[in-house]
Amino acid sequence: MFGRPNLYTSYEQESQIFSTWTQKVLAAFGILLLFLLPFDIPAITTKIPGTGWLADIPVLGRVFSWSIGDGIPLVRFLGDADWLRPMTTVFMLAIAALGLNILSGVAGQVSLGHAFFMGVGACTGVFLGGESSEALYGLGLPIWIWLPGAGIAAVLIGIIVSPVAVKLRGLYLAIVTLGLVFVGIHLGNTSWGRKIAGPPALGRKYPELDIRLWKEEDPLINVSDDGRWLWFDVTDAQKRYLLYLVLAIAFAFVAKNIIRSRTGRALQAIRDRDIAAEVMGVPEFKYKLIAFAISSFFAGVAGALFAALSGQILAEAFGLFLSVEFIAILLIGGAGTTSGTLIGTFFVVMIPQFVEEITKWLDKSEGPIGGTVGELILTDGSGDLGVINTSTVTPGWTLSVFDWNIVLFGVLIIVFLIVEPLGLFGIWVKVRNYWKRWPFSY
Amino acid sequence: MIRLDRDNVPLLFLIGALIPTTIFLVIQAVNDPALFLETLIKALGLGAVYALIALGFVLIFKATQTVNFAQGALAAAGALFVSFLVADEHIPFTTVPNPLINIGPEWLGWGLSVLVALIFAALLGLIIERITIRPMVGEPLFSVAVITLGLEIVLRVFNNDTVKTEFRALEIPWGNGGTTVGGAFINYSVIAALITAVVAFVGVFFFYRSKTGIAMRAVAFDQEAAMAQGINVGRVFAIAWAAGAVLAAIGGIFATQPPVKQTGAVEPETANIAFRALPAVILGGLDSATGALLGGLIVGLAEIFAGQYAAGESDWLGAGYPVIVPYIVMIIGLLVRPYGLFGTPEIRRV
Amino acid sequence: GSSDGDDGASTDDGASSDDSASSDDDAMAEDEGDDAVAEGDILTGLGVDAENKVIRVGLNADLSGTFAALTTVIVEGQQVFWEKVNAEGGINGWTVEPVVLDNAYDVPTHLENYDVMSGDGAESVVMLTNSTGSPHTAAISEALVDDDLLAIPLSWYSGWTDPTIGQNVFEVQANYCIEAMNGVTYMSEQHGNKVAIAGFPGDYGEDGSLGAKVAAEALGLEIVYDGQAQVIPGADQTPIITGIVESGADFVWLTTGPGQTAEIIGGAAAGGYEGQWAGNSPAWNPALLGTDLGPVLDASYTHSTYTTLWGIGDSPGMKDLIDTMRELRPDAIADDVYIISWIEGLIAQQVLEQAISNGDITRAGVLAAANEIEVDLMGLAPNQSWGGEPNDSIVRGTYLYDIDASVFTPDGTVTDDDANRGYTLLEADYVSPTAAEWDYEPCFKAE
Amino acid sequence: MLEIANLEVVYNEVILVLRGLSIEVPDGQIVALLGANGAGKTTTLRAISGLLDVHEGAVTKGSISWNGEAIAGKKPSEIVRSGITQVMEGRRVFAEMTVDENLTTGGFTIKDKAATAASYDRVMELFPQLGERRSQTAGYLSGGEQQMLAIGRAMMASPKLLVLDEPSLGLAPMLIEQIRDIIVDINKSGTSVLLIEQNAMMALSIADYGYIMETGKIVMDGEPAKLLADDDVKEFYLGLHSGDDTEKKSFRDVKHYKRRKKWSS
Amino acid sequence: MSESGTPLLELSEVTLRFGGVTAINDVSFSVADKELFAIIGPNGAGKTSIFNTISQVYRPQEGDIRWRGDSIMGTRPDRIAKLGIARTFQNIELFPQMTVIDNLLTGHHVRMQRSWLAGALWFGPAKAEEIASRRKVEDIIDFLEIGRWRKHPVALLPYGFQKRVELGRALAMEPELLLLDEPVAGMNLEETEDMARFILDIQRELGISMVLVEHDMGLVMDIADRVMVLDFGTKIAEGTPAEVQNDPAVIAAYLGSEFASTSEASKT
Ligand SMILES: Nc1ncnc2c1ncn2[C@@H]1O[C@H](COP(=O)(O)OP(=O)(O)OP(=O)(O)O)[C@@H](O)[C@H]1O
Ligand SMILES: Nc1ncnc2c1ncn2[C@@H]1O[C@H](COP(=O)(O)OP(=O)(O)OP(=O)(O)O)[C@@H](O)[C@H]1O
Ligand SMILES: [Mg+2]
Ligand SMILES: [Mg+2]
Repeated sequence: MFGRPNLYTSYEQESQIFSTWTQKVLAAFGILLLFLLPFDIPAITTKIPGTGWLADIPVLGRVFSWSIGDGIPLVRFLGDADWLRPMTTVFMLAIAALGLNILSGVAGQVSLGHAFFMGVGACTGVFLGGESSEALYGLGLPIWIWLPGAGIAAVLIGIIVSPVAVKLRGLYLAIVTLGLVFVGIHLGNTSWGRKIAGPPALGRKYPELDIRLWKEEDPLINVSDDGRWLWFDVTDAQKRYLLYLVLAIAFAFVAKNIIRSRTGRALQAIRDRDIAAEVMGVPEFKYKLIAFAISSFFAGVAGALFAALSGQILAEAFGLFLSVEFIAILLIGGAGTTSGTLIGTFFVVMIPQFVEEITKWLDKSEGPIGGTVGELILTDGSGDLGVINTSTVTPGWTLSVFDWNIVLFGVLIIVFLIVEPLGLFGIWVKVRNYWKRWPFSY
Repeated sequence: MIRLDRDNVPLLFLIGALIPTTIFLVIQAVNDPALFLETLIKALGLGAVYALIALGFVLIFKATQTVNFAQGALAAAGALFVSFLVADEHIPFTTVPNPLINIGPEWLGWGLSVLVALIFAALLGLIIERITIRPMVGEPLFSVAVITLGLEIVLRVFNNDTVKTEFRALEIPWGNGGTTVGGAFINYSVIAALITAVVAFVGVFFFYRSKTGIAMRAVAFDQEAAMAQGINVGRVFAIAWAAGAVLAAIGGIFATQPPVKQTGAVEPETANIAFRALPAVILGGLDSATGALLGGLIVGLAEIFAGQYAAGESDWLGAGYPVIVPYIVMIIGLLVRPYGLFGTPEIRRV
Repeated sequence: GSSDGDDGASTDDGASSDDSASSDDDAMAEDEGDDAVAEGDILTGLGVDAENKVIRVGLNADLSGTFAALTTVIVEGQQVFWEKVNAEGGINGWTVEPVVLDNAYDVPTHLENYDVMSGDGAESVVMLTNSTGSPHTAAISEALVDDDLLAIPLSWYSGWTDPTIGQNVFEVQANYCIEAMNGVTYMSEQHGNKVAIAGFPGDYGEDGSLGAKVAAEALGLEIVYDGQAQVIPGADQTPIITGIVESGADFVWLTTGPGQTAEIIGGAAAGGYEGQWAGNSPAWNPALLGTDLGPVLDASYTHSTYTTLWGIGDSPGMKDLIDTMRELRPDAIADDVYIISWIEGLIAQQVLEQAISNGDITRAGVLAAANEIEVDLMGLAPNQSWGGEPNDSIVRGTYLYDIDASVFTPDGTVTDDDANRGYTLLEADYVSPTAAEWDYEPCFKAE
Repeated sequence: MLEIANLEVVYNEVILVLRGLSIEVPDGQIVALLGANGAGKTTTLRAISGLLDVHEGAVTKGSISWNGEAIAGKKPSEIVRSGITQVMEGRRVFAEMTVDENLTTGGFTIKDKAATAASYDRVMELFPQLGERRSQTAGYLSGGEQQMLAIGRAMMASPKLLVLDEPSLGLAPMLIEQIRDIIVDINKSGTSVLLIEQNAMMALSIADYGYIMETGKIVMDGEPAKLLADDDVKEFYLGLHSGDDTEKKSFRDVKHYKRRKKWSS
Repeated sequence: MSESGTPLLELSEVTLRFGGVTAINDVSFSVADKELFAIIGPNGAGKTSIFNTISQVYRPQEGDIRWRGDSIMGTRPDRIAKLGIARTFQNIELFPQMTVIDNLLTGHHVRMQRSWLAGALWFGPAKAEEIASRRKVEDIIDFLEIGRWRKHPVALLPYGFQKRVELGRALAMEPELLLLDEPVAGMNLEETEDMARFILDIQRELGISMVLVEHDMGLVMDIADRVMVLDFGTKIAEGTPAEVQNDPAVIAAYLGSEFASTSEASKT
């Protein structure tokens, strides 16, 4: 088959997500690693001589300082509380992003309203799962009702707006869905909205993730307290991580299946040529509706998980910035692909962490490299060359580290799109093509 | 006779909604004509500001087929330039005093300074275009739109945190003064906004009938084909962005004045004027100057009238309901016309 | 309060090794504080670098979000405070290192930062001297109790005094509700008995509006317009302005932000309203005096707040603040919010002093110490203690100022002798009868 | 005179499409460039008019010179200003604009109003069908009408060198004849023409010189007479099957196997 | 097989107007089973518009279109596809970002049953159906000799191959009637010959009826069973190729002098 390294022996094999043995092993290893990541696993007990400098490198240093110091291996770094929550956030956002990818990446219906559907999910979750009081509505139902319920409610709202949405194209749709975000936040100000989402600017406590059969006292599986699972001691944060990881894998699997099956092709066809698609037998309205519904479902569930992660729901959290973050995820990862979406989510969530780590490292390091670079770009506002201000108030024209974090997010979007409009996935394809010399020899 | 088929339902709905609204307004007008007049003028003023911002959107859209989400940040930046030149009396980003401010009577120095501020705005537009938009010639349009979202984030941080945009006065000579006509108080800045909007509209309208205007549209529809006609796509982009930034700046200046704000000063919220004006652009049609003008006025009227006459209902409407009135009007408009009132429908044909 | 002695003070199963490997570099220092260690006579734990005698305090503050303009200054002020304390030899020889993290006024980020500060890493702390924002502080309040940590919220919500969290969340100064009671009482004495109320929805806005209503009822004032929870930032304020103008109120109580204050006052003035205005502290920003509305505000606005303001009065605290700022940050703009920095710093300083003298600077120890003492705010604001009943720890006095453009020096620096952001004192530590008799209960209840 | 020497073009940094292509278009002549699908004709044209960028393509070797001046790497607008105009493959009319506006963009580089008006009249004369649809939206024209518009638009620029990429695409037989005459006409008025065509018969009937390209290279060139005499050209481009038999064969009799071309061995 | 008498497709007195333009004017014709019917006419005569009315992208103002005797007026385009009418487009309308295989599989969409929910779970019926479809599509790929492109996004394919893929996509719909809009435009003679071969094979071996719009008279006159000629939306002639070719009206309106000279081509 045209000089490709991967030879398939059957269409069945070719249709698998991980179609070769190498891919299967790598994927299994990766997933296993993700499951082990939050735990401390002592393995190497002696220090490796001559590797002290590794600890000086940001991010990596965190990893190596452990393995060098106490002989705790690489995977320990998530054991630090400050990495666990961001990784959990990655899983939660990935679910939402996968949904948006089906709507915007695959079906080409660009939506800036994803945050709104997440909000709908979060509100439904708290309505179904939360406790009621004189100022608040709540039914106190168990998680297996409120989590899917969050998705379903988002789908229903999605269906209500779809008659307008399906008619619109391109940026018109983007802006109308943007309007949904504003409308959604506004609903939190109505007398009935605040009974669900809690008062504006204060919010409301979110139901816990404990898995109960019904409303009984003792949960079937306790997720909200530290405890023991099998032979591991697991903290509540680690439990939540594992729960979110399992959900993220399940949703990724579903998303991938939709994309690679009949429905996915129909959606792509509509994205590329809508009239032609219709003439080829793909009913446009129906499939746009399906795309909207799937995307809303993912968003709704993710929204509930979002609020559960904060332990609290706040209408303002589901604003424009969140929607923009999703668009950035899709574009940075590479729209239309499941793996790109996952990578993109990781990237967007983790970038600020890395930036912070690096500035901190620069600020502290005195060494030949770190020290000089640090001196060049950091300043305490005393008028030297630096552009990153280490103090919190920013006299003059320099920005503080914290501002830089936001600026960098913006700059990253810009630079990424300029350099590689196809996103990380595009870079990956290019790299792969160099090796495969595809499709022509050069 | 109107047949009742799927396309007509929204139209009938619209007519059905308009009739009681009109009756209600007529009653109000008879009840308290001065208040009605005052509200009307205020609404027109807000509409004019929306229209100015919307025109900026349209200009950039017509050349690049993208919505410039950074328009709000550009508006705030423009207003900041004025504040620097007028209130702080020095050239932005330097300590060099602004010599123009002392020329002639106060209003002349002020006017000249504003002119310079607009030039700065144009330069900012040019720089942004050159660095971030030009490399995207020939790339997917949606990517460009998202770049402008990135720009919005960056510019906003610079506006708010570096400059510390906390109520920086623009020192407009007429302040929030005004005159009373028929019992209704009219701010001078409302009149100024209306005049400016009309002038800008006429300018843009005629520009689109010129050869360069047509070239601009050609670029928007098919960049490659436009290049093949010898149109310098880069130049067209530059013109559009410079003009768009100037319109944004003008909009930004008015956004600090009555009826939008009372303080006459830039604040972080000034940048939000663009998001408030977006429904006007969409309602009018993303690529239509006429649409921008009419869309702006319609949305402005709806927002102010709803704020004035439905104030008693704010419990179930939700506090602050005027913010979403523009979006509601927009959605109803789009139900009737998916490309806005005057937008060019995409050619869909096999 | 500080219940079961979990990871804070006790030695648990973890890597309790105090092996000689600790001679490593900086990055290694972090696992030192993993468990309680007796250093000299002092018990230490997480958040303390016993070897170098460093105590870390956390500021989980908004440095790039909605309130960054305000919070960055407060945080900077507190850093100056610690610079001064450390330069003077620290607290009994212990250096205090502030750990500053940006929450971007975002709850998830606040939680992420809290994870870091409450963890066991290089940025773990013994207490939070600043936790910006109400929903943010609410989101961590239960965890504070679990972790034996205390936090000073940058939020004056009346619910913080609640017995379930009140020993961990240290409300500083009077709350919005009490402030409004005092303000409305004062205004009614001066200007008449028809009052209009307008405010944001939520903890701040509704706390203030409800406080105003409580006072109005107690004093028998007529509420001619009720705009509780009606003001939405970013929205056109026409409905509220219309309401106020038509109400004919003698004065209006605002619980809004400066932008909306300007918007409403300006709009009402254009509509011909001629009454007086006052509002909760956050409703005001002196920069408004530089705008077109300056004259109107000068003539009609009364500013209420919880503390003395820059350069006003000659309390030892004010002298200390001004002297320190002149010495360490001579170019800084004179800003009233430095007083908040100082108050937060003074509280932490005195709490830590007490903890050290108790011989226990574990988190639980610090918390216990904090609930023992009364802090002396050196005349910057009324002194305060938290250990007892809610009713005892609530502060009931507020300060009222007249806005006076003639004393306004826009960009006066800390070295300017007459740097004043436009205030003349009307009442100091003013306690209205309503406030004095107020029995604790959150004015605005979420649940 | 346009000279292309040893041109190599790569797409996406990996796909080599032109492999050392050399072509000359002397002033005042009509040169035909023939070749199979995917041979790289359009790519050659993009290289000339500077549009490779848009397609992630780049010239990696060789030169393109126009009247002695190197034009590779110049901006498309500069190239058009220097007198080279093209009719793009696939028509590419501005669908949302009217016929008149499309023509206006064609004359964008011409400052002289009178000249523009003259060109416009000429186009209207050549394609009366366009005249009837003057203010109609171009996207709703039929395929052939759009092709006319594309040619008309290029003529508005009064170029020195006109490059046509498959102008006969989708045109009715009678119109192909017309177009052929028009090309001859344009050429007579001093414009050189580079004609890319699938309709070899039509192209060679008017060309002064012809090139045949295959997979990125010129495999044969010469006067039309020479090309027409070649067996392979006869068989593969004209459908006249071998030897003394000059009768065109019916499509119904086309064999299911194919003879190898001698140049692709 | 339709019962004798009812044609497969029948248009009667169809008229289509766009504002002032009458694109189709009172046109009637019918296509029989297994017939290769050609429509020719000058540019803008309304040929593509006829295709568009058959697939109901345009709704004609007057007249009726019947499929196996039943009117299909007002049916949605995707329903038409399901009935068994497939088509190619004048300006290639492939899904450019999808690979050749995916384009063909999308063509096969109408013949697949499984819902999106089954697809989301993948295992079981959806998977079996996917693999069965893939097999069918591979047969078409082999038939059209585009195997070496199967995994390429179609946008990168040369024009001629895109036309083939488009034909393949239409075949994947397993149609009974195939509408071909200028299938050999832009092709050189060699490729035209290939395409002619495919068309004839489709007709002979698969027994699919076809309507062909084409300006390549050599091709049309050689392979069509019957030819209809349109001018300005009006039918001006209909008959066997030989009849039409010699109709003076057709020569005047469409063929011109040149066509008569196909046989004398060598003279030029
Ligand atoms: N943007 C692109 N990226 C990658 N490959 C491309 C691109 N454009 C064209 N190609 C490839 O380059 C080769 C030459 O294409 P080109 O369009 O120049 O051929 P052509 O001779 O004009 O063919 P046709 O007669 O079909 O128009 C083809 O194999 C095509 O697949
Ligand atoms: N959607 C439309 N709106 C307006 N006019 C249209 C539309 N579609 C087609 N027309 C007009 O209808 C006429 C017939 O067009 P059609 O595309 O059917 O021609 P055609 O016979 O296919 O021509 P060609 O051989 O050039 O492709 C043309 O004059 C065209 O301008
Ligand atoms: Mg080509
Ligand atoms: Mg056609």
